[in-house]
Amino acid sequence: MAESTATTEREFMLDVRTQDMEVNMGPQHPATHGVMRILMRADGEICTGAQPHLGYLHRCAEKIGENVEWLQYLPYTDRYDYLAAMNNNLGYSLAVEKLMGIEIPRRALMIRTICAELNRIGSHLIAFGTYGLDIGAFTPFLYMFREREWMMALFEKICGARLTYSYIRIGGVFNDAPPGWLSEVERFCDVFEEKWQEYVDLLMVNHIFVQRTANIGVISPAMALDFGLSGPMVRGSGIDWDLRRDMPYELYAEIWKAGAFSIPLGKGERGALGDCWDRAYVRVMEMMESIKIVRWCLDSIAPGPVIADIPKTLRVPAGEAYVGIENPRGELGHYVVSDGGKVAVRCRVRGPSFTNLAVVEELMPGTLIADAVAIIGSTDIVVGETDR
Amino acid sequence: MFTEVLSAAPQSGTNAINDFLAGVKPEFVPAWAVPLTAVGIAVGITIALVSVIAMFSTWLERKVSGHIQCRYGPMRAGWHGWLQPLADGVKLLLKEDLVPVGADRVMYVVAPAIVLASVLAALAAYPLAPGFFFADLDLGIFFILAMTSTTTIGVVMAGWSSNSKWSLYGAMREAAQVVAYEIPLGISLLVPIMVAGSFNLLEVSRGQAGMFGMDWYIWPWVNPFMLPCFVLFFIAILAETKRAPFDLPEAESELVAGFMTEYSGIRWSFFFMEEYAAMYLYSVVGAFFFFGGFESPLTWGAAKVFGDGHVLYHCAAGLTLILKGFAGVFLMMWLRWTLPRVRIDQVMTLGYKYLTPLALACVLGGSLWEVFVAPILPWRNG
Amino acid sequence: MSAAVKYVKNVVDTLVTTLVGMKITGKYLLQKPITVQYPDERLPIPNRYRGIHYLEQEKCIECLACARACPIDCIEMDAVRHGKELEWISFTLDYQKCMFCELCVYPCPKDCIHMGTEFAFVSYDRSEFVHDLLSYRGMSRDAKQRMVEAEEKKKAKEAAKAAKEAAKVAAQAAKEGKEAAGGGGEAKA
Amino acid sequence: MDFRGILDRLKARQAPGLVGSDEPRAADPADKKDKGRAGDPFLWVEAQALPRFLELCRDDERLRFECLIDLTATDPSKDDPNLHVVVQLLSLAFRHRLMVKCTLPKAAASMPSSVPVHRAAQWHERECGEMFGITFTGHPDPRHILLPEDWIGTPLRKDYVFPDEYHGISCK
Repeated sequence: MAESTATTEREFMLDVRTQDMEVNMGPQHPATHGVMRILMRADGEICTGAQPHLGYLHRCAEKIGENVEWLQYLPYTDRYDYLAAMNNNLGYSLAVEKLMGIEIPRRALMIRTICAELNRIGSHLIAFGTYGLDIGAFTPFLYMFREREWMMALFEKICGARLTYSYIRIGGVFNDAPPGWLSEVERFCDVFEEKWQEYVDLLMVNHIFVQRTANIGVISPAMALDFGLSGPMVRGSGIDWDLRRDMPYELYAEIWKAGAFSIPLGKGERGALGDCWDRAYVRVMEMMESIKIVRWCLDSIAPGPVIADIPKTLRVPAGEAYVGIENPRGELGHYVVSDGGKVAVRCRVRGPSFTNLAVVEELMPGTLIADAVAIIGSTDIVVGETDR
Repeated sequence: MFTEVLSAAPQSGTNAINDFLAGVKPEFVPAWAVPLTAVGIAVGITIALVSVIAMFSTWLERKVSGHIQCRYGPMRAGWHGWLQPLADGVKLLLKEDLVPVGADRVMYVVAPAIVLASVLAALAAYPLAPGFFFADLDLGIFFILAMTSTTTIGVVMAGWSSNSKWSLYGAMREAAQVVAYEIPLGISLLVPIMVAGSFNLLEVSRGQAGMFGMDWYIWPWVNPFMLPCFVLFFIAILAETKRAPFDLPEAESELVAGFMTEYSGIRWSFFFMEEYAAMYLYSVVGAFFFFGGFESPLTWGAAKVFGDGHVLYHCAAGLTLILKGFAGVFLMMWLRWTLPRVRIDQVMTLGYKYLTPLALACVLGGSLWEVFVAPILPWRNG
Repeated sequence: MSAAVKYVKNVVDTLVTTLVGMKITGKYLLQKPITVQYPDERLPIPNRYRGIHYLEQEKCIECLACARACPIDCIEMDAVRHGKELEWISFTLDYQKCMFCELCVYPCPKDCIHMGTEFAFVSYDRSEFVHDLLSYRGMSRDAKQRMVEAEEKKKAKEAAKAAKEAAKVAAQAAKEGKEAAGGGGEAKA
Repeated sequence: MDFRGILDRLKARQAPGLVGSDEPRAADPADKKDKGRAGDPFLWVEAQALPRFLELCRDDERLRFECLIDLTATDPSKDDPNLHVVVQLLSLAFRHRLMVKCTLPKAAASMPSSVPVHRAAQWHERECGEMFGITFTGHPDPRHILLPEDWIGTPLRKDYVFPDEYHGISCK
């Protein structure tokens, strides 16, 4: 951290010191993306210390997991990372399936992959859109909501809900895709590619945006590993790590082998490696990669059953399993322990936002208040997940 | 402000209201009552003007932002929501008058009034038409710049008295920003002033009447330094009026709502009235010094058809100015809904390291052009 | 990069990217908006939409499968059984709790609980969010009819049975009488 | 490297506190009560030696578990006298994972903090501490994280009784 900021140009000086002021950023503040409080010490405009206070949205997800049946927990998984509910469903289902050792029909895997990737696009749209909002650009946010709206309409058609899908379930998916759905997904991909270029032109390469985010909140690779960061946070620091390729689940091994997608990395193009701009860049590029994965699935999907034969009341064999999947925000881990009964003994959720947020404490001191907002935005947290 | 108008109006002796009142004055009314009544009427008109400008601008802002963002904006009150500002105004008037605990009550209440008064005062120097103005000031542009700068005092008062840290941040940012941008704003206006040879808005406008009302100072053949000057001027007025990308004093994603975090109801709306009126006013200043002021083919045609003193000529000139003013306002809105916000240190850097030196360079170049090149250009001596 | 080049590059970059952005926003300014004026025009709601439930009461057998499947126990039902027929007392769904997960729909053996396309909930009172899904209380006319028929059938059956029994008894008695008579005869003999 | 390889390597390095391992197995047909175990294999490590164990895992050039993904605990049942602390490790260099488990008596739930080894453990330990009542000695900032500062009780233990009210707010 020290080396990297020393090389970057800081355009303000610390020659005047005043008494530090404590400012509560949150729990209701436009930049905290939900109800989170950051207790900030500030010397004028310069932040000298920050301490995140969580728990305003704590809903006891893990305790609930120990009290409801395996399948009944599914709707609760929607609710921690509510921007990527499909991925949460997928992570939980995979963990339980690992314990049960069931074979998932191929069509179900395809539909799961399509949904998870579409949801990743939706989540990154929000991440990038609200990041623009934090920086002060209002319009790109609404453009991104427009595409996300279509994505949500697609999900509404396949599962009937727009945000809390509960669609991917243990053993497969709830329903087969309705007729015409897959071709609409293809249309979505076509339109999205066009619009994506607009986001890049409008916000990503905008000089003010670059100036606001480059060289801010630099996370070095060593620091990223030390803090256990994952997802775009670690890829923004130039570490080539993606669970979809490196520890493949579902069909990703096959898709990677087919060369359908690549993994974008932060390169420090506009500033130091691992700054806010790099993280935003990784997210923007990942949307395009997700589109490629969706296209591959659309090309190779074949009719078939969409759910394995599982009993109505699940009894999961005794044992414990940890499954980490690549959520849009990083590694979403589900650690489930079963004693062979109808209810889990432990249902631990390792939320990527929770771990990613921890680094904020370290990045904030020495930045301006406006940068603090940019740093929080670049971690792309969902408070539902940090607090669970 | 009133003394200024009072002393200015009778001296110049061309105030239309004053002339009209003097013409219809009965014998028993003392002579000093005439300018005083004229001032009263002018103040009334100015307040109405500010309200109308602010109302129309809020409507325009919401429609422009809406359509830029692929949505409609207000659609319910009247045709395409044109009555929406009225509905909002009624709502704001009826809202509870809140003063936060611990706030400095007197300052808190006075601050919005000062903010609004500053722009009202500046509007006194704004001619509605070539023959209809409240005060034809020789140093009109100086008066406008001086008056609009006093907004800062109100904003700082508002931020300080609110007893909120976010408000204080907003106020401090506003103070720093306005100080930084007064300089390039003033300097960038020097080139057109040099070309026009006057500080008087009406005279500047009259100087651009040639070429069917299209002989504007912005054209590069008049002075090639005029275009960069206009760009600098435009950036500076964005910062002066706290518009994005320089909306740091209210930066909603950083400072909640900046200096007006604690304000609500009609007091809060005063800040917005000031902002929109100032936007319009600065656009008008830009129109006067770069885009011909009252002059346009429309005005030229009206002058040819009806003659130089006809009411319709004045209407055409006034309409031209209003259109130019709102074109500037529209451009500011378009920019606001396109750009992200800059950071406070970048605002300072831009102001001091980019705009001020560039403005000075433009003034140097412009004055050299005026001294050495302009005299030999045939179209500058016709 | 020397400072001067950087200075010029900053100025040029800012102006160029700003103009590119304005081109994009300007393009949308002239296009038709994509939003709809909600209460006047509405977007179509897909068939699978998970809205307020509806119940095909005729089919329901009060097996409680949906109530058991519900993660938050918001379904409650009560009915009295008259043989095969149900006399409904209540079937309530508490929409203050319901999270529209559709888990209640799948376990139903008769496929009688569904989620509809109605989504708007407005009420002045919390108690109004507890919906009763029943379209009628007690028994339907058909069920009553069936019950009466069943009763009659049962009665008829019973009567038939009783008659048969009676006949049997009579036959038995006759036989016994005969036997007794015969026996008597034998005894006599 | 697979689980066996990791285990062998750790044995060869004489990893501090390594107690044993547990791997999934099929049910034993002879024993009717045995249902087998599904899922992932894990290592048993002594709780007091966990930071040193993690340090070895991180620094060993053939393991290189640079990333502490998760640190949490499990309460197996109400009657069990022990808590299990579970750590998930990940090696980006060699693309392998490792699950490490420690037992900790409920009566004296105290163990050294892993923050000096992995700063990622900081928030996980805070959460784990408040939810299971584990004291991590040497933790730089042992405040509550998700629960309010004045919350009494350790919610994720199985014997936890939910309070009737909190600051006058009914919890029922």
